[in-house]
Amino acid sequence: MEDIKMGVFICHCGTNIGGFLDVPSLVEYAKTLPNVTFATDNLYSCSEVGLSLIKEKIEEHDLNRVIVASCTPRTHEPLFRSICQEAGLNPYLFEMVNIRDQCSWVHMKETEAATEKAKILIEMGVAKALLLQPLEKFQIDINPTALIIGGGIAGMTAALNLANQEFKVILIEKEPELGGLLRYLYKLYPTHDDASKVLEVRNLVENHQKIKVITSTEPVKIEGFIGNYKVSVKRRDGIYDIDTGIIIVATGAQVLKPEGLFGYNGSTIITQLELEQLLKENKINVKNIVMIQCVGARNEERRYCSNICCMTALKNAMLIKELKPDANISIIFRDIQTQGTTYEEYYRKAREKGITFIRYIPEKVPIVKESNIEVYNDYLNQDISIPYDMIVLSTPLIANPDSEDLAKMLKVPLEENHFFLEAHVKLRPVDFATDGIYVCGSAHWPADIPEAISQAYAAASRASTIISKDVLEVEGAIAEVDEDLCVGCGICIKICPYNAISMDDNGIAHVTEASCKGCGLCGATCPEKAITNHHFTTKQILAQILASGGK
Amino acid sequence: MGENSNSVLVIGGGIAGIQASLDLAERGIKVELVEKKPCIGGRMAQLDKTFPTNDCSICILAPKLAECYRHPNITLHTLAEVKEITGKAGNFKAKLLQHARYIKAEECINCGICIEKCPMRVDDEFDVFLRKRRAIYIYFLQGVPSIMAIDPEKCLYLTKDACRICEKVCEREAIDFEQKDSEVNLNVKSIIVATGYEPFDPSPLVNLGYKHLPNVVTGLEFERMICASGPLKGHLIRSSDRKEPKKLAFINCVGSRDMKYNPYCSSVCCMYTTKEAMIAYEHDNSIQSFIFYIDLRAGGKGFREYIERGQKEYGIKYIKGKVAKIIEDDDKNPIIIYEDMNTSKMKKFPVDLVILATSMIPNKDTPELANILGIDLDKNNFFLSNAYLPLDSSKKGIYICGCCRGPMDIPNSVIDASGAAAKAAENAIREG
Amino acid sequence: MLKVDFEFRKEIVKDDFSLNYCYQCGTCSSACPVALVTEGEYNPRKIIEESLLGLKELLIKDQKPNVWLCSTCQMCVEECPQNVFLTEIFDNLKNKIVLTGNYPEAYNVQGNAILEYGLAIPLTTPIIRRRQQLGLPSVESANIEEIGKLLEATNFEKKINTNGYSKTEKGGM
Amino acid sequence: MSFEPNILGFLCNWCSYAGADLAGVSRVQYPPNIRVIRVMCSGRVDPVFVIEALATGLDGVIVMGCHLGDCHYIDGNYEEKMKLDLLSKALQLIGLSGRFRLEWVSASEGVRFGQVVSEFTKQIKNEGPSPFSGSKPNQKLKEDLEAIKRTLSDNRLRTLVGRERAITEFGNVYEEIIEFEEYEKIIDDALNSEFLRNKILIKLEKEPLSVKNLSKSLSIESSLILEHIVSLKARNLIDFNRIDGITPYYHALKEAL
Repeated sequence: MEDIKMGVFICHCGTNIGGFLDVPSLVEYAKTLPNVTFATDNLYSCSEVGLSLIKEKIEEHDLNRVIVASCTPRTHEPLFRSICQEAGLNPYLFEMVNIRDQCSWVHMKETEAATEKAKILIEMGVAKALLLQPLEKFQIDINPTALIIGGGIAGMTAALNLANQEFKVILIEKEPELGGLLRYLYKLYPTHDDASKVLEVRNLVENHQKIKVITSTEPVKIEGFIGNYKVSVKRRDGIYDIDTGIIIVATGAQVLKPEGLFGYNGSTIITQLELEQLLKENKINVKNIVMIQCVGARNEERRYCSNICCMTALKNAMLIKELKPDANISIIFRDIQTQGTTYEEYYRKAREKGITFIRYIPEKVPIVKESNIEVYNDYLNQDISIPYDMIVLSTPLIANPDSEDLAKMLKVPLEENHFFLEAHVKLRPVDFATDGIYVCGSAHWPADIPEAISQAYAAASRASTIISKDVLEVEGAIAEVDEDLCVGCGICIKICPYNAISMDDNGIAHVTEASCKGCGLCGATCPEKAITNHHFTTKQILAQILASGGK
Repeated sequence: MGENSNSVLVIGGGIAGIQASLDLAERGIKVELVEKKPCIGGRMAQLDKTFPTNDCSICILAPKLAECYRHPNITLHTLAEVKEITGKAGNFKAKLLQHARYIKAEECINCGICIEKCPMRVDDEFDVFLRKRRAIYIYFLQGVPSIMAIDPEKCLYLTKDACRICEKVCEREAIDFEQKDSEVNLNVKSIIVATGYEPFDPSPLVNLGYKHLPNVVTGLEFERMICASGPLKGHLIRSSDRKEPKKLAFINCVGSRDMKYNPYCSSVCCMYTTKEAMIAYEHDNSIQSFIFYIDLRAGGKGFREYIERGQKEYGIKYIKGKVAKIIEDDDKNPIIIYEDMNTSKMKKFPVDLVILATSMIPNKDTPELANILGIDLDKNNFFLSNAYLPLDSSKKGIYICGCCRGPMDIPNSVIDASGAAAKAAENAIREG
Repeated sequence: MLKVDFEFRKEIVKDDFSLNYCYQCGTCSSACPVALVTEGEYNPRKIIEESLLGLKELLIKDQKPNVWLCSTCQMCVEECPQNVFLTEIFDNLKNKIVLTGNYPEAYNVQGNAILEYGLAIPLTTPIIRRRQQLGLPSVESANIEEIGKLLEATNFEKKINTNGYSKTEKGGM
Repeated sequence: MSFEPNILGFLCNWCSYAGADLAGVSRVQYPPNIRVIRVMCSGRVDPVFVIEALATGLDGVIVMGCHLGDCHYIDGNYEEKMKLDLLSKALQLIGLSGRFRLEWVSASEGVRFGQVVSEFTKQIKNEGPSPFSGSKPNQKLKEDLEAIKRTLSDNRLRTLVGRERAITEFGNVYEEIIEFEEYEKIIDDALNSEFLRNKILIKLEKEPLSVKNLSKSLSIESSLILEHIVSLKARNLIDFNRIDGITPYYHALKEAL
């Protein structure tokens, strides 16, 4: 075993520690602890003077473990680690003891007891430091290529942005052409621009030097990790491999076909998407049109609100009004979803155009009769009857049926409605927990064009933070599997939140350094105790436990 | 500063500005992040929890603050304002007004001794005036940079040439009354605007009683009231008699969807009132909440399910109908007058506390900033964006994200911010 | 079952366009003092919803809720977030009702008073005495002739029931 | 002199440790009995750590993590909850569950951190000094604790609890989801039987004993003991030692501690 020489620096933090703890006695105590070759106090360890003292003493005493007892490691550990590194010491051989936030500040009236506690805290630090090991940060080479799965508006937008940032982009699309759902739309809300105008981005994508578009292609197998994914794709003529640094999932969603709902027949009772086609062909020649919202949504089977159908209905109603000002259009709805500035204004405009809005409640859904719809009007507490010539059903976007296969290939989760589940709903909305894979557009959740575009840019941004680097440096304090102890039960693989563990060909678990975040979950759970969580090893923690009892 | 070969100016240090900065910094682009307040964190730092996961807001925000502070590619300019922008995409020149902090940043260790001794008590803006702070203060406890600032408008020395107690007690000699406001000049390739929103003051809606009835508060006030690190230390009591309220009424759309105030929908209120009702219930299971709404807007991921959970597990009652009038009884209990649409009868409904879900409105200085940047505003005074290029402002090289372009929730602000970063990076590279 | 009548709605909208903007939030009923005292029997929101659906039978025939109960205090208009001019709409509905003759008797009394005195509430002896006691200035009577011309031009006399309202019986006290 | 307990706290870096820092910055005062070990995630805390801590004579152990749903590592604290719920049950078997607690404390709950620590300190003061501290540690209890430690170290229970969420939430390899209650019952049964086996094993490590001896010293029916003896023998952990008259004696195959 190496010869351990430990230096302990105890901070007064002005009077913040010194005013409440007996710092000199702490120094004397530290000197009695095993392998402590040097101990001193410091007025402010984090000041220039304090830091150079640490550096100087490391060199002078040839210290190979350093402990600073001061404030919280949450703010100051990076600083002290970098000073150790400057002095030529591996930064993981540093240990911090918090005697301010954990001691002097919270036991201000108990100098004696608090000083005793500080001694124990320092002793625990020393116990751990004795077992610290130098760790190296891993370096992973990054393939500066982006693979985008799905060539709808989201996929195309992300592709274009990344290509304009001069990254190499490969865009694969299941269908024979790019464009996704946008191809079937007539005009878009809230501007009533032709969908074809927005679809013009297709030309830019197809002609961009940095983008390779491969249509009629689907992934069949995905391996690798951040910076180094290998994706096998199936084309008509065989299977090909694509090497990429990151993957963006932009596979979109489908419109629910309301088979068996409200007398759907595809002619007089149709969906909004089918209505778009009639509008495109200017084939509306009826007077009384009734739209029903939340068809197949917000019910037992599909609890969610699909977010975009209210605006779609408003848009199509207004477009009909433009073509046929004397048409009577009614929208039977539950809650009108027009969040924000533009959409709420759009809703007011739809009312201005004379569109009739009738609210219904889920307990009493509208009943479609031969030439009229009967619905319980919640606002009047009465049944009313609305004549119709045509009914348009607003159905939700639903997850693509092949999402499940793709999710399995990517080893990323889906939520209960089978949309892709991001790493964190609030702060990582387009990331997956697995590094280097991103999601945007309706694959994530029903999104309209503006939302899909914002998300596509966001995913491109997140992706660019990786592929802009030649190498990625990852934390050294991660998990490692002892191959001799591992029995291949696979529990660690299931519980790892980051899919950082996989089974190798010999049935032994293997940690992908690039993906591990060092949470320690695997080590605490492994039935065979075959996993070492570096920097928080079982031995280190047991040593701390032992020291915490005091004498 | 001066030479910036490849940098982006980010205006606003809330969650959007922070996310945009972090993305760019990780992308290898230098960022100049400007924040008016003494600390970054923005509105999100004021929230107790976030929907639909009920994550503790500061818990998930704090690591981002620290990352922003430490990132070698990010330069933080707190207490700073953009005063002038010239040039064009690829070559903007920005002039910042750097307000004096009167603190030596590298010396202050946030020990708080100065705060204890400062004699000046000032309304605390961060805690929406529910408590007092001192003239020397840290903007909020978990604030970054975690150092003091002196409020020049309130400091006895700076206003009346007296006191200087903080200077005497500071062991680090971190107080520096010699600091002066200064000018910072930057060259940047692109600009991201992320200046956020402010809450609408509902006082003009006199019939709702805000500021007249003591037990009528706003949503943001409620967030601070119920937050564990807020002025009540998370112990929910009402101000009139310091009793624990048991019956809460939340009024949605206060100032929103209203042609007399803000014609738009503020996007988040249906969700955040649900969240606030849930948190209240978690604090005290005997609390019952009633949420008055026009349309329940819950289109986001898991939002509908969240509201269902509110009903089933937290006993929240949703009542269709907007409230026009609130009066009070002799014990200062607010009484809500509303129409029960199930019976079409009018009800007088006494509760213990009313929470008004006020609109999000553009920051007061948005028009001035629009002028400085030379970009357009929409009719509501948010920065104007284009439906199919939602992050582009009306001027090339300037991008807008988060609530400064319209009300949105945190995930959408984060999406916007990352997206704006992608646009800014694209611009910086193409114009570079 | 009540049938939605788009044509009747259009008639109401023609008189006042602001009807279209209503999104049934209930602010009007929450603000309405008459709704409060009648416990919702009078309900401005419901009248608007019925108008939006063109429910002629309820509005004109059954008069449920009774539009005549509106006190025209304008609180609803004041509070309406969508700037719907409720009282204007109600006035227009009242006009439509009057054409059917199915309106409250009190309006005949008032109408005849206007015909006779140019005032909806004639100056009775007690009113005059009370004004004197309070030191208020006397009220000048209206110019009956001019009012008469106006009423004639608007066909007022034909719209209300004048039978049984003899000029001599009621007035001149 | 009043009893001042030694308490150990495991705090996750992102929420509870931050909450403790906030308590510091806010000068929240609480008793100085707690010493803290910082881990990145509460999910790192192996139940065995808690047992080891109790075995060394610490009077109480508290684990604090992010509130459920707030975990910095997505769902580490859910996994931890499973493990520590099992630990609580195990400690209940030997009457030590009052010395252990799991709490969720967020980064904004500085005051609450202080309250939790104060309450827990009070709780441990009521519990009194650790049965394993001082000059005369309770040997019988120590054996029981050792049996608990082995139970939670052995792979059978670790495997079960490690799969708990996977199986109750996402389904097993046959994609059938077992109800949480049902699974809990499986775990309870496993806990009880493993605990007893380990107790037998520990006895047999010290000296060869008969079923009757074991039944008497463990106060457990001999038929149940026999069942476990058979299974321990099948697992090659014990063997025949000798036959005394008609009574077989057994001994452990591993060295006694």
